[in-house]
Amino acid sequence: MADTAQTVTDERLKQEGFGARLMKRPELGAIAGVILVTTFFLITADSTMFTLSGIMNFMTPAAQLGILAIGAAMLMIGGEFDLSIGSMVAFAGLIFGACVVTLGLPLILAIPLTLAVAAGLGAVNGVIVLKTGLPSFIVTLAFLFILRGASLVGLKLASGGSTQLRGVRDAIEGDWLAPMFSGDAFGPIFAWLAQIGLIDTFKNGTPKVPGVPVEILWFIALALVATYVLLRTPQGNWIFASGGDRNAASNSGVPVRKVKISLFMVTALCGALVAIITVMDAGSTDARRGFMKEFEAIIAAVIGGCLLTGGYGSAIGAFFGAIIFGMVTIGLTYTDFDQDWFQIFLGGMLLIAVLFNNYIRKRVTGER
Amino acid sequence: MADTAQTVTDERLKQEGFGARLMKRPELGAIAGVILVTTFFLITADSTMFTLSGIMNFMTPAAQLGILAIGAAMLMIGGEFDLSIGSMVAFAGLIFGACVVTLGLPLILAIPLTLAVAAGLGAVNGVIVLKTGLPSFIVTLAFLFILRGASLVGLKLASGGSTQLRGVRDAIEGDWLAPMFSGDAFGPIFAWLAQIGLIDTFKNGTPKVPGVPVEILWFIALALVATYVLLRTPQGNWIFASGGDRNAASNSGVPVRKVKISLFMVTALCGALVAIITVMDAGSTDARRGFMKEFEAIIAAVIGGCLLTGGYGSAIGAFFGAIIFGMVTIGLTYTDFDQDWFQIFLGGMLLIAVLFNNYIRKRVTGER
Amino acid sequence: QDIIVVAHGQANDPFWSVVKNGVEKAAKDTGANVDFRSPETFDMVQMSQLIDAAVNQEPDGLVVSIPDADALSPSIRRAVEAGIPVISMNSGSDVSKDLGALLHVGQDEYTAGKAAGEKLASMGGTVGICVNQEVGNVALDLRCQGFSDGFGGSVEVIPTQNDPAEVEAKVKAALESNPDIDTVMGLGASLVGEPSVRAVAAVGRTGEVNVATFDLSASFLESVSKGEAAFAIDQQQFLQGYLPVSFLALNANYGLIPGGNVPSGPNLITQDKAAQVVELSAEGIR
Amino acid sequence: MTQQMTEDTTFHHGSPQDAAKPIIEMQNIEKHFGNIIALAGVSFDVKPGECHCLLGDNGAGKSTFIKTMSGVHKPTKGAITIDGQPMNFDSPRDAMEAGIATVFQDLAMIPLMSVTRNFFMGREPLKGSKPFRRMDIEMMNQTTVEEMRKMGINLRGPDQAVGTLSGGERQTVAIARAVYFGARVLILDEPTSALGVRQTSNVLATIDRVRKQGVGVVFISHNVRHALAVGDRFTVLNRGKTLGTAQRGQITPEELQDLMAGGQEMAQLEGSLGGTV
Amino acid sequence: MTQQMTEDTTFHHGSPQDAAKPIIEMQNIEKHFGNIIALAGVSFDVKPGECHCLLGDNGAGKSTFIKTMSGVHKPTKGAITIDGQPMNFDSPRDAMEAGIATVFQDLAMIPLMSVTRNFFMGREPLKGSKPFRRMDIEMMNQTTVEEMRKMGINLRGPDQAVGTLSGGERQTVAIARAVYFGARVLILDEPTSALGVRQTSNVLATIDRVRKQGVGVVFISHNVRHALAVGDRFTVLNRGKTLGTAQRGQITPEELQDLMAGGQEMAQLEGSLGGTV
Ligand SMILES: Nc1ncnc2c1ncn2[C@@H]1O[C@H](COP(=O)(O)OP(=O)(O)OP(=O)(O)O)[C@@H](O)[C@H]1O
Ligand SMILES: Nc1ncnc2c1ncn2[C@@H]1O[C@H](COP(=O)(O)OP(=O)(O)OP(=O)(O)O)[C@@H](O)[C@H]1O
Ligand SMILES: [Mg+2]
Ligand SMILES: [Mg+2]
Repeated sequence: MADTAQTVTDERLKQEGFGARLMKRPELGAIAGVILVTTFFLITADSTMFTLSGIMNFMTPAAQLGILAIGAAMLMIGGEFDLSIGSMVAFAGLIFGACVVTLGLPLILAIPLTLAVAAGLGAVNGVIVLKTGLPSFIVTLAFLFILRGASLVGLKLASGGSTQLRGVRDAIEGDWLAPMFSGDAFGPIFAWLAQIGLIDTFKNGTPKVPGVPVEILWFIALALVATYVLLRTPQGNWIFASGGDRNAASNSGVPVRKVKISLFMVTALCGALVAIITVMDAGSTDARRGFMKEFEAIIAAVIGGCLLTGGYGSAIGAFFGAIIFGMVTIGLTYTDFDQDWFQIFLGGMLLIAVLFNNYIRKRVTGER
Repeated sequence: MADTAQTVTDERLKQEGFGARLMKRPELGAIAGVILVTTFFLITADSTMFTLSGIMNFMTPAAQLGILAIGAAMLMIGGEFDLSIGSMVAFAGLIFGACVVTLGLPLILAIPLTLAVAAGLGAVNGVIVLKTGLPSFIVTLAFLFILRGASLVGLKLASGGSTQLRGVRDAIEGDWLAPMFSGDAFGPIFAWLAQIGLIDTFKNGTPKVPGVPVEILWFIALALVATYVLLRTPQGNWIFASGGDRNAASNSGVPVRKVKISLFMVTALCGALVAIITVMDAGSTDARRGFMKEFEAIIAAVIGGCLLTGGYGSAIGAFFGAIIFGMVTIGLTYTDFDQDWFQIFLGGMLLIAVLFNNYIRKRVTGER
Repeated sequence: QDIIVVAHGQANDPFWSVVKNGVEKAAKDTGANVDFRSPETFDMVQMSQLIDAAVNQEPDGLVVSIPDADALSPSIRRAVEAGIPVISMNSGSDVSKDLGALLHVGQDEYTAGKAAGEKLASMGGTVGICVNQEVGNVALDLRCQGFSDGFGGSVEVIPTQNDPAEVEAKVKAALESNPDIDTVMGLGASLVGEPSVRAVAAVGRTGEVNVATFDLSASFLESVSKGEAAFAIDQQQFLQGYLPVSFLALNANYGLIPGGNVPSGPNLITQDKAAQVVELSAEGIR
Repeated sequence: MTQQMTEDTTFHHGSPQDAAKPIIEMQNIEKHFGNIIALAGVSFDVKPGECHCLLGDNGAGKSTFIKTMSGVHKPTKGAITIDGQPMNFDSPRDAMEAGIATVFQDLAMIPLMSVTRNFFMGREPLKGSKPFRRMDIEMMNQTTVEEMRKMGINLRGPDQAVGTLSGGERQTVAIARAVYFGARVLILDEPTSALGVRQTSNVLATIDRVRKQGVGVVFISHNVRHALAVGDRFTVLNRGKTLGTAQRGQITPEELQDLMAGGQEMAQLEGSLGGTV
Repeated sequence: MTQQMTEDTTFHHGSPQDAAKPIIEMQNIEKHFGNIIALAGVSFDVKPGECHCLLGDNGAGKSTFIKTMSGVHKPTKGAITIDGQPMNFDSPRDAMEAGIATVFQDLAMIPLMSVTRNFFMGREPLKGSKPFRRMDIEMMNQTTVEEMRKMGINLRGPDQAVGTLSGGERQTVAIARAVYFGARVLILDEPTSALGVRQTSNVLATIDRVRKQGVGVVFISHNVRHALAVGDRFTVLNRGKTLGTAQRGQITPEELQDLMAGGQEMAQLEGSLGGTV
């Protein structure tokens, strides 16, 4: 057979630096955005923003958004949308709250039940999309309304007339599973660090940062798992393929239906996880939880480099996208700008962060 | 040259009925949805819904949404999104209000000024999208925030601290251009019809329907113009081509950039038109005008058969999509359902309408 | 009889769901057939269309809130012209009479905010923040404006979205970056009040920073009774739903109508009263 | 000259295995798209070790036909049997599991994905033990480069996106993939259309090789010379119907070309192209 | 046999117009995509009335080269001159206005649009007077059906979506379109790859016809026989560089084929395909 040595020194390739190769990965572009935003706040914001407690402070909402964003990113890579995740947060919160408060179930039952309901609803979304061939945008939009409405009706039933269901904190008091989903992790370590003076303390000696909020751990764990799945497993390959070209994937033997339905379920599960964490943290749930979160999750995924048309993106990108979004929303409060300008600022920062990310990537990869 | 008679009786074609051929058009599928929704309300709703005044009542919001939806549909066919139209309604409303109230300009100056500002902003959107190659989703999302924030800041400036600008009605009193953009058309005809008893009157003798709200006329006119442009002009062809495959279109000599920038401007102009009409009708404007309208417009366009991926759809489809959406939102108030169920109902109706539309089209065209 | 209520707040808003509960209670008590309707967001254009839709059905009575008199006046006038008895509630006390409404039940957002501001100033506050979860909603903006006028000191409005985690983070950020802040005013109890209390606790300044909020929620009231928060402003909005409907029912049956406006608030719930209100709040009555 | 072509060959035909049972048999397949009739009753079969050429004019229905064979389309009418058993493919994956590998005319590649990922799409090799089972990326990359080289393409790197490959490079990926996952039936829909001369000769040689291993090959081409070079049987479609099937040697290139043109007269080129285009 | 091919032809070559000035001249064109070097300095020109064949292995850079010629890519280095004037195309539309019509390898069609709309895309004929100027749809439909028939394809109807056409039908639309808007230079990137024998012979005849009208044709093909049938000059690319240019008659098919294979040895098919693949 015709054969020439296929070595790295193909004369048709220019040398490229390590940095250039790094920047080609979609997720690493988003890091440029993070750096830009951080620099901006380092200059303009109060210095407390980047103390340990300040970082935990903006990372908490970023993590909650990020868990949704990772789900949304995987689904987007798979070529579909789920506009119902925000409502899913409210609905799963209701289910969870009702299980814990109204039915008095222990967490070991309540959590799997909530997750199962969410996964079931995700599967319904997926099956409708795939059976009918309708765009997922419109199907999940219907579920956005339906689940939001169902949360309201259900809450009124469960709480006897109010739109808020409370008493979750009392109900889970002492449950051994609770620390997995609420509060702060590594408390003892932080207490020790405070003792030896590495962390600031309040006057009474308790550390200013009692630990790492669990959602941040979940967020990081999820980003790692999702990245592993996307890059290292056949299922990840199938997700890219299904989103890249549905027909081509199916013709090549990828079980597109199964992949997409699973993705809808995963996204719904992410919504339910956020619901469980926030309900346990807040001790209550109400009908407006998760409002507009579906859009924020998609925004974060897109900032992180996911293509809306599917087939391209990364979980790590969504991770950084969520951090950018979280930093920008919370960060302005640390600055001296007039807060009326909040939305102008949010929009401007988003635009600049993405433009910068894009500019850097083009410079580095030399795309025309 | 090889040649066989190319007549309609190609043996490779099955006969198909006139109905089947009709149903292949994207817009006519949406009519099935309209019929379904109408039937539903004929059964469940108060009979006043389908009196003349009831119809005008749900057509007014449908028309306001529809004007946006037609813009959004054309842009979607051209392969882009504009998430900033809702905010554009607020911002253009502010500009218009400030022109009329704060600066005291006559409508003949205020309206062109407002439209020019909107078109300019649309062009900015378009230029950024095309220059950077970023997805329009993220760019116009930034403008969603920026314009919304600018409306807030601007309103506070124009009104001296409040987020509401009032007094438009007094300011335009007697302007000869006002009847083009506000109130009801054909008033004398309706008064006469009421006199001879063809239209119901209130107890005091004024007709229940004083005329056709001008937005409905604008809506119909716009739908006709947009349809003509899409189906009968080269520009329409270019819009479909740009949305269908940007590279292929550009390689075939379509001026894709110009087409897309013009579309962004058209969409922004639709937003400004709605702003002018609603501000004149309401006599005031506030910072939340047009909130979420961008999504409703996209929803209406998608119900009407536009593909989110671009290259397919119709203005008439968006027309009916907006009517479905308007009918469902207003229709519920004519029924006895509890308001708590509103969203469940809205979602359910949307889903059923689109499923039905889809089912009918598949039955008729025999797609697998 | 048929009575229609058109309000600018949504059924899933904690405040308005109490109004709606009042409406429903009145419906049950009077036997009237009542519908509660509202636009999906704070949308004056859509609200005027909802009033038009209500007028078309020629009910025996119409209850409306009037956050934007300019936008809603044509529709309300049309109702009055059509001979439908109209009662305004919650907002719009200043224009109610001019538009031809029979009377107004409620309390002005601005007045309530002002009363709260004065109270917080008297508790020693000098630097405050007003946390607004829906900037641009005129009804909410007025609360902040009233608060700022009554408070006297320096007030900054912190805009947030509908997310408790975000509210908590932002309040914390504000407190950390400006240690002079000694007053937090929230525009909703469950969405802003509760996370604000948590944020104050997280920076270790419980007791030093006065947290107050509009409207009630059971958890916030518990904080008030424990002394972690200053007070909640109760408009007794249950009355804003209940009274107009009963008045209109009575009016339709017997032609009765009270002679003047009914102020339903403001009513500051402080530590001493909080404990009793908790249960009622949990049931959606206060 | 044409005689030369059918006789003077280095391939070893000659055992058309008339007796052998067909692996897959399609009977009276019809396929309608809405009001368009793409196939109006086509029968076809493939035996082990033979190369059965499917020929015909543009739009005759060749691609549509092989798509029903590989599970992409469901036939509107007609029966498919494999080893004598009636079969009903629900998806291309089903057909693959029944041993049918296909190179589609549109190649079925994902432009945004790398060559390696496209190569193994749907059939990724694993390594590692259970909870950490993952794709064996190293092996995948090596195999891809190796298989492509066998076909005569030197890849710059296995992680180049397929969308940036040249037309022929892309087609070679699709062929190499189908051959690598070697099956009982190999369907090639115009596999050489975008290939260079070197790559073409490799593909033809490959067809010959797998046929000798007992695989049944379905080969679609518009090139009479390519078809005659490797084909054992020739079925010609025209406007959705079968015009007939011929054995190798029973038909001259000119006859075949006339059949392929659907019986319609050709432009004035006969001489210049030596009888066959 | 090969002699027969180069001599025994119905086409009238012979006036290679050596003296004529080139219409378009490309000098030392380089094109890099990020770190990938697709073209490393290629020079090329087209004279009026000649058919200049661009040949070469898969991935040699042919498509990339003609894309710089038709305004799709901007060259990284190098100069383009038209009629001696330096030119800088900003978009394919510019190139079209300079009289360059191209059939791209990927055809540049919109699958969701009808055949007619694709045919006239970017150059729609108008009728009616100003405010009501509109596309002349009737004339467009007729022309499309007519031009397609000339190429040997009988359309079912001009409003069928291009996405549902067969591969060859689609390719024919692209060719018919480029020929119809007949220009000074016609670039054809593997135009016959998906075509049936009848359609192929039509396309070759068409090339001959337009050449006689003084149009310069650039013809890319992997089929040596097709190239020799219509080509006046032959330029061979290999790995982004020019291997050389030959006049018609100065080179045998075997030599040409060796050049096209990039000098690498071919698989063991020589005999069976009569020298050329
Ligand atoms: N999805 C579809 N919808 C409508 N018509 C279709 C569809 N797919 C194919 N056709 C029609 O069916 C006929 C057969 O198409 P097919 O692709 O099978 O032809 P082919 O023999 O492969 O041609 P080629 O040699 O050009 O590839 C064509 O005329 C085409 O227009
Ligand atoms: N956008 C791009 N990005 C990166 N590499 C590219 C791009 N376009 C082409 N290439 C590379 O440039 C080389 C030349 O490609 P080109 O399409 O010009 O080849 P070709 O000569 O037309 O081949 P074929 O005969 O197979 O069509 C190929 O190796 C291809 O991988
Ligand atoms: Mg085919
Ligand atoms: Mg090429």
